[in-house]
Amino acid sequence: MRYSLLSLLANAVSGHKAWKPQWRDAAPQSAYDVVIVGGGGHGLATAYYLAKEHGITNVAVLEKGWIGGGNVGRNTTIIRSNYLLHGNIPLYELSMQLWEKLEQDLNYNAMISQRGVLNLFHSDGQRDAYARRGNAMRIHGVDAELLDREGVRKLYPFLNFDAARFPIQGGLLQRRGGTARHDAVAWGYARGASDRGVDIVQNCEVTGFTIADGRVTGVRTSRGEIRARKVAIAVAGSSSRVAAMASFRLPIESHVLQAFVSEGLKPIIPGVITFGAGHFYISQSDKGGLVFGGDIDGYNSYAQRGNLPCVEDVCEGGMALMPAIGRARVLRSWAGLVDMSMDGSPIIDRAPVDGLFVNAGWCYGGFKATPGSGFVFAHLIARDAPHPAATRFRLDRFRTGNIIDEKGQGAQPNLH
Amino acid sequence: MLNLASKSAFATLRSASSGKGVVAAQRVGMAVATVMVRRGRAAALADTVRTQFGIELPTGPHWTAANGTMFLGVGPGKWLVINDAQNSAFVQELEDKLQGLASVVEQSGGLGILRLTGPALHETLEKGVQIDLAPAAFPPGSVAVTSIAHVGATLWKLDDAPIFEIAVARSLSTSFFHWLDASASARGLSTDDRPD
Amino acid sequence: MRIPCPFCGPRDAAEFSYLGDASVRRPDSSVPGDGLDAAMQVYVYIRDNPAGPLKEYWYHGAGCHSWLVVDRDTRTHEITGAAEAHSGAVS
Amino acid sequence: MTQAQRLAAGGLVDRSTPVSFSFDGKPFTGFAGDTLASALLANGVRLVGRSFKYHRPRGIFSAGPEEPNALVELRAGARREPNTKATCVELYDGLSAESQNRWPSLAFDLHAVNQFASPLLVAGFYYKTFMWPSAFWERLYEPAIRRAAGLGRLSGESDPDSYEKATAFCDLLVIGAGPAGLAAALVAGRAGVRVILAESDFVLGGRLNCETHEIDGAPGSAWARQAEDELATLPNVRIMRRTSVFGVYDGECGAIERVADHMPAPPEHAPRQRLWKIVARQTILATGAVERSIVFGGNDRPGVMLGSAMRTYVNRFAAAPGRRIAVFTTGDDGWRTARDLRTAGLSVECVVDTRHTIAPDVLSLTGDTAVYLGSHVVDAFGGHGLRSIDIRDAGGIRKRVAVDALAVSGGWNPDVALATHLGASPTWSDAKAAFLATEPPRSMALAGAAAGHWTLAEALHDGGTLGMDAATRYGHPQLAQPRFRTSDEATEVQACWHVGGARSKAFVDLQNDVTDRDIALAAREGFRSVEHLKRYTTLGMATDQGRTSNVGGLAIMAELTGRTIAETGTTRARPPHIPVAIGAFAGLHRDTHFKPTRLTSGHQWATGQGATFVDAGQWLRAQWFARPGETDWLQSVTREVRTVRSAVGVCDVSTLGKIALTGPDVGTFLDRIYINTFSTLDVGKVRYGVMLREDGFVMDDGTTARLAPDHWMMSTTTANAAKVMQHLEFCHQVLWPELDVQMVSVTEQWAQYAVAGPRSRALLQQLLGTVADLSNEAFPYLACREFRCGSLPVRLYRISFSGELAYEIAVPANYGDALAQALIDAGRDLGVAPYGTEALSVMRIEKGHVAGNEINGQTIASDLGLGRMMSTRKDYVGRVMAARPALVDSKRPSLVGLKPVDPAARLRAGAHFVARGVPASPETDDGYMTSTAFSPTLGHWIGLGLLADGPRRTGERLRAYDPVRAGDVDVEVVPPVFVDPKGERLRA
Repeated sequence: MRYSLLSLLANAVSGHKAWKPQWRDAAPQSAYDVVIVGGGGHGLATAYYLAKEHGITNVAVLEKGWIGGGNVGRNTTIIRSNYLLHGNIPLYELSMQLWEKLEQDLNYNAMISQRGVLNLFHSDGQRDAYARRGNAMRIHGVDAELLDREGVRKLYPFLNFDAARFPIQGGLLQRRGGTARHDAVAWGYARGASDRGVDIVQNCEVTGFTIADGRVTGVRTSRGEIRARKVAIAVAGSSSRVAAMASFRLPIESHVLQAFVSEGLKPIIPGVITFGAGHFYISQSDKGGLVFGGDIDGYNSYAQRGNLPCVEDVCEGGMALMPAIGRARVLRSWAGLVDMSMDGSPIIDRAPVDGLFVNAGWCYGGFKATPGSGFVFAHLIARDAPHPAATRFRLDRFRTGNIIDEKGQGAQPNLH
Repeated sequence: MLNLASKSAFATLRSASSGKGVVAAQRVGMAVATVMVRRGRAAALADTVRTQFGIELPTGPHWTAANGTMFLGVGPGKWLVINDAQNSAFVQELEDKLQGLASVVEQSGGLGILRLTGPALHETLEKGVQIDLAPAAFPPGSVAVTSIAHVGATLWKLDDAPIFEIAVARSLSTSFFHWLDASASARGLSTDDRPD
Repeated sequence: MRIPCPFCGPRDAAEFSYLGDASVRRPDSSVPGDGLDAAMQVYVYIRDNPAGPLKEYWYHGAGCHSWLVVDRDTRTHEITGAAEAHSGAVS
Repeated sequence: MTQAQRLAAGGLVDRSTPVSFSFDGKPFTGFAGDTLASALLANGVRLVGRSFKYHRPRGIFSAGPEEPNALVELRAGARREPNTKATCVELYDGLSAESQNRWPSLAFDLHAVNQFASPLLVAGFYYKTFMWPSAFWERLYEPAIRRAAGLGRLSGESDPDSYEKATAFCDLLVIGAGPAGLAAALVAGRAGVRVILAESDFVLGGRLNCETHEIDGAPGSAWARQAEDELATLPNVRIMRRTSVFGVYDGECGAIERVADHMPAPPEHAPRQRLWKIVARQTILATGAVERSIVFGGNDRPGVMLGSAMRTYVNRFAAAPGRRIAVFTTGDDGWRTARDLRTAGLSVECVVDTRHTIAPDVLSLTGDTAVYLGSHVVDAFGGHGLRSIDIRDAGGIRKRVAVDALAVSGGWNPDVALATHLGASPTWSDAKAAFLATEPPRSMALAGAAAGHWTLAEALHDGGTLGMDAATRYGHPQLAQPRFRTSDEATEVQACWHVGGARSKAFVDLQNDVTDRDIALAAREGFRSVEHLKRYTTLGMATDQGRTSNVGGLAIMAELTGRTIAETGTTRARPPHIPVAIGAFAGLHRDTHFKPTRLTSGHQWATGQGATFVDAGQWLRAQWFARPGETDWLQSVTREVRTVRSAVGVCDVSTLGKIALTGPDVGTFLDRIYINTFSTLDVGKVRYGVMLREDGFVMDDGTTARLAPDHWMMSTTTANAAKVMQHLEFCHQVLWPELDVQMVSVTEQWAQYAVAGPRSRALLQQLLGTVADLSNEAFPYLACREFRCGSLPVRLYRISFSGELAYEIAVPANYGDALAQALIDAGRDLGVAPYGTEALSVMRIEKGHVAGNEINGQTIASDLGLGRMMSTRKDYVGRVMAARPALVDSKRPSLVGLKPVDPAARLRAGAHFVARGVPASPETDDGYMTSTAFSPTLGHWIGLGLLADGPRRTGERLRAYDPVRAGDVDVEVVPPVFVDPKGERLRA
């Protein structure tokens, strides 16, 4: 059923009894053209674009739990394409362009809200680094503005300008950046894919791959064996574990990233603010909660929960940036498992097994990349060649030295 | 001839509160050095320290002292040595005595050291030290290298009164003092500047 | 998390820096050989990243400055032991 | 004002201490010992708030942190606290509270019009509309939604109160001082166990204060006072009142102590709140249970209240929730409510029980009250307050009963969230009709109602037993476990989640306005997993954290989908267990104290010289020293550079990292650390070195001096000092422990000043006199020496960052301030001036020295023109990886100098290089400007940059593309050394 104000009105009259499941809760069939492991944002988007862009609809998305239960539903909902390096910008900008028409494309309101993403700087050196980044963005046709202190003050007069340890000197603003309703992204893609014939199979855990003569032939699951001509892995957080089932290793560690939401409040923060000196970022949801976060906890973890020192760090950053939030209360914290790659950038490539594809290593960037990641991954799977916006996310870059290290931190995942 | 005046790390810091919940006295004029054992010379070093200083070299986070010289264990094979005899040649003498057994590195100017006492001391330290300082867990003789309100600190307990001493990097003395003053303010911090 | 530093005793994890998997061994780069480049690449970049017990490097930078090898379970964060990374470094 | 609804007698409030307060500007009086909620009830205030979505009138529903309705903005001005639960606010004199989420007033709220649109505003309606045209989302729909949503308002002002953090240690942490917790603390405490007893409330006792139980012949509340008095005498027991444990983390619990929230403002020197980390070897969770509601029509009307809350208001606060009250219950508990209401002299109109048979002793609790068995309350009516209810009896007959309050008892949910923060989810028990924490963390045990043991006798027994266990475990003498005498009570309950057939809306989640129909819609649309249900309907995501809604919601989903509750499962509880102020997590670390500030020993001196300071990591460094008449920084910096280039300047370089390396193997060690060789360095000499990360990229650079055969002094950049120390210690302790090397940071020990300029030698000679021979022969470029002036140790290095004849002189830091002044005094006749980091930076750019802008973690040695330093005769960290194909590609962006084609043009770092006449594109982007400065020496701006194939492009003209700032500047590629390329000055 197509969603519209009209259909909503019609259903309201009939007591909303006529709505159908937003996606089919399919039972697995014995064989597919493509099996996608992981029913998160990237997996669902990949399925959607396989169907829509490449006409490949004999596809199953296998999810061990319920769709959207991983990072697509555990992030701080920020979308942006304010990256520095040529390897990264095209993908995130492709993603941004897909965000901009996603709702009409999916016929699903994911509340894409382009209220602006501001990265603050606090010194001349940081200003120049942001100028370098902003210029790189402009070179790629991405919007970027460098604001001075007064420019920032005009947007966010309530920030701590006067009594700060690291006074705000300005910021890099991407007006097209903003937020999206994260769960709705997963559901919208699921609905779109399902409508095009993709099987979305929940509670179906992949336990192994079947490989013959160096080529993948299917997967073993908790609901039986499924044959597939191609298998794609999109299981950020668990990439290493799934890769190990196909006997290859990745330059990835799994880390825990916490996020926080406050009690609901009347609007106070219009856009997204990133406080570089404090490892803190914040926005306010449409429902009124302040949504904020900071760095990863910094140690390998599969526990999907973090610890108090990181909570303190994040809130210290928040209070340094805007002491007006002191009396707002943290309502809930949660944590996601993030793939921290060795250079801080993702891997979208063929795996060392024929017919097997891997999409992993998203670090902090996974949610904002969802549409783009799905788009280019579908391209890679369908055409067996990388999409032009994703040519550099190769597994062999660590061997060749063509690494994509935005922060310059080197091979230490917890520092990216 | 170069003749310079010395200025201690906490020289200019005064409490904003009144009261004597915590009394902080700056220790000045002490000779301080880091002593690090040379490879394979631990036993010989312990012998020499015993004979030269009458001190049983601590092997863990503890201090032992004799005749105005204190060896504080701050890491495996590493000690902070403090001498309060106002002897500017102490570190050189120490180096000479431990020649070949340990490396001796002068730190006399790099630290600010406070002696802390007072009835509110425990509740004040609790606000920054994330180590159990109860008498049973941290008896006199204990040493801890830790972090207090993001400032690195070495603290040790002299007796059960309790008397604590805390050493912090000179550059961070202002930030450390802010923590101390704020944390003790409910019952007051007084700074006692007399050298002991 | 409280990490039982062998020298200092149990300390808040915030006093430590993390370096990850301690089971990787640095190839002897002073000995040239055909496999050196590949071995070094594995050492620098490739990790098992297990869900379960892991030996990992923690550096007690705010304490005794020891590099530790800590036994920790990445599923539960339970720590079952910690030792100085190389006891041969001193004594 | 009279307290019209205050009962004439009873309660634990202090009637001798009246307390004035206001709500929505209207003055009221309560008593000490009241909460805001009890005082409002005592004053007959029933309408307290408006709901989130439909703006329906709401009253007080509970008596604790489970409150979904009675949220207020507490206090005014900068202290305004939105979304404060009236049920948790301890009344204080002068308290002012405002209702929230209503306009223009609580009684007349225009947003209540939403109710008429409610057929549209079902769960997830917004996913289906507001999409056309797409630009309207940000412009129209979203702003309207944002304005309507949210609850209370932040003040927008800086929080004026302070917060503290503290850490406490104990053997046994008892969370909750109800009967189970008190018993545990008493037994363990008496035996000598180190106990912390944490209680959210301002009095101990928990439900003992709210019920009419007796223990050992005394009223429960009196027994609690006695227990509290005894615990207070035990030195090994610490009682933490007003302290809520909000999270269980690895190895510690987080708790929040409301130090001054019961006062108009914190007293001087007192924080508002204190964040505790409690490190306990063992924890007893004695948090009790939260009563459940029942979903029926109009179950949100002001006057509908949890039965246990009614008992609390009547027994503890002597406040009447109504005068004509009905009870709707699914178990024995409701009957006790009826009994207590009657005992208090209130009229109980009827008891409606969903069960058909009731034990006789339970039936007898309510005397002659009308009883409806096997019956349900179907609907409740009344706008701003309950007026009547419709009962459907066992025969299906509906009957309307006029009441002004309704007690609802739907059974109990053990408060087990803290037992699940570390992992295992709670499991459903059919026997208890509740989720139980069957797998708490290893160091945690549950007691009393939290464990599903509903009766007082069980709670006391649990507490006593676990207290004994702790005594045994921690080696304390065994005492006989005391027996607490009390009566047992009936606790039968039959789960009933949902009453069908209502005309009014039936709410599952009162605060987020989630109705039974929303749950049905979610089921219909496939959101059947509990997590999907939660996310699609927002069930349980309100400020009450789902305490009164979660279980009911998932039970209804279970019914709808034909699954058991056990199969349906529950969502995972996340910390914090109660909402905690962001300020409390930050403690002292806000404003200028966000991070520590490091000051050099010459900071005061620099301040006296008129320095402007700049952040360099945690350090403050003098950026420039403005002189009278200088109106902008460039004037000051230009003068400072000219002074150094023509005379002599003094700059504080103490912030550079300094690491003392000692031992016989340091030379070998440094050879493996640096790309160039150090083992050959003579004593008394200094060498510049570059070190790589293991991945081949440059980590840091600096000079290392050999002061003695086995004593070396390494300098690092200010930014990387700690990182280099960590790296060196890793290399030594982990990679090469066989080397006899010791190392320690001496950054703090030495105050160090650069003395630079053609007259620097004269200045130092003036300062040092005959102590040191500074002639070029005795002390050439890259020499170092350590000597004493009297008893003062002095270190002198002949190194130069400015490119001039220059020295760095170091003394112990306690002499740093005096040395700075002595240098200025000694140089007065030579025209000396202090210079700051800005002039330092100008001169290093003039000399083409790389710094942090170039060593940014993305460059390799050859990018920086340092490739020739990479030794081919030895191994070092990073050597192998630096040889990867992409890192030896000669087309990599490499260091060049840049000058503007138009000498008046200004250069800016961050501009990208693009060939002239072609559009800027990823293909034409050839690199970027890393550092720029106005060169007083050359009289125009200069820059350093990383340019693809750079060194071969000298003379080429390019566009410095800078759209985010001034625009484009044409530049010419030049060699990176602008001043004295042959290095004659520094050897002079």
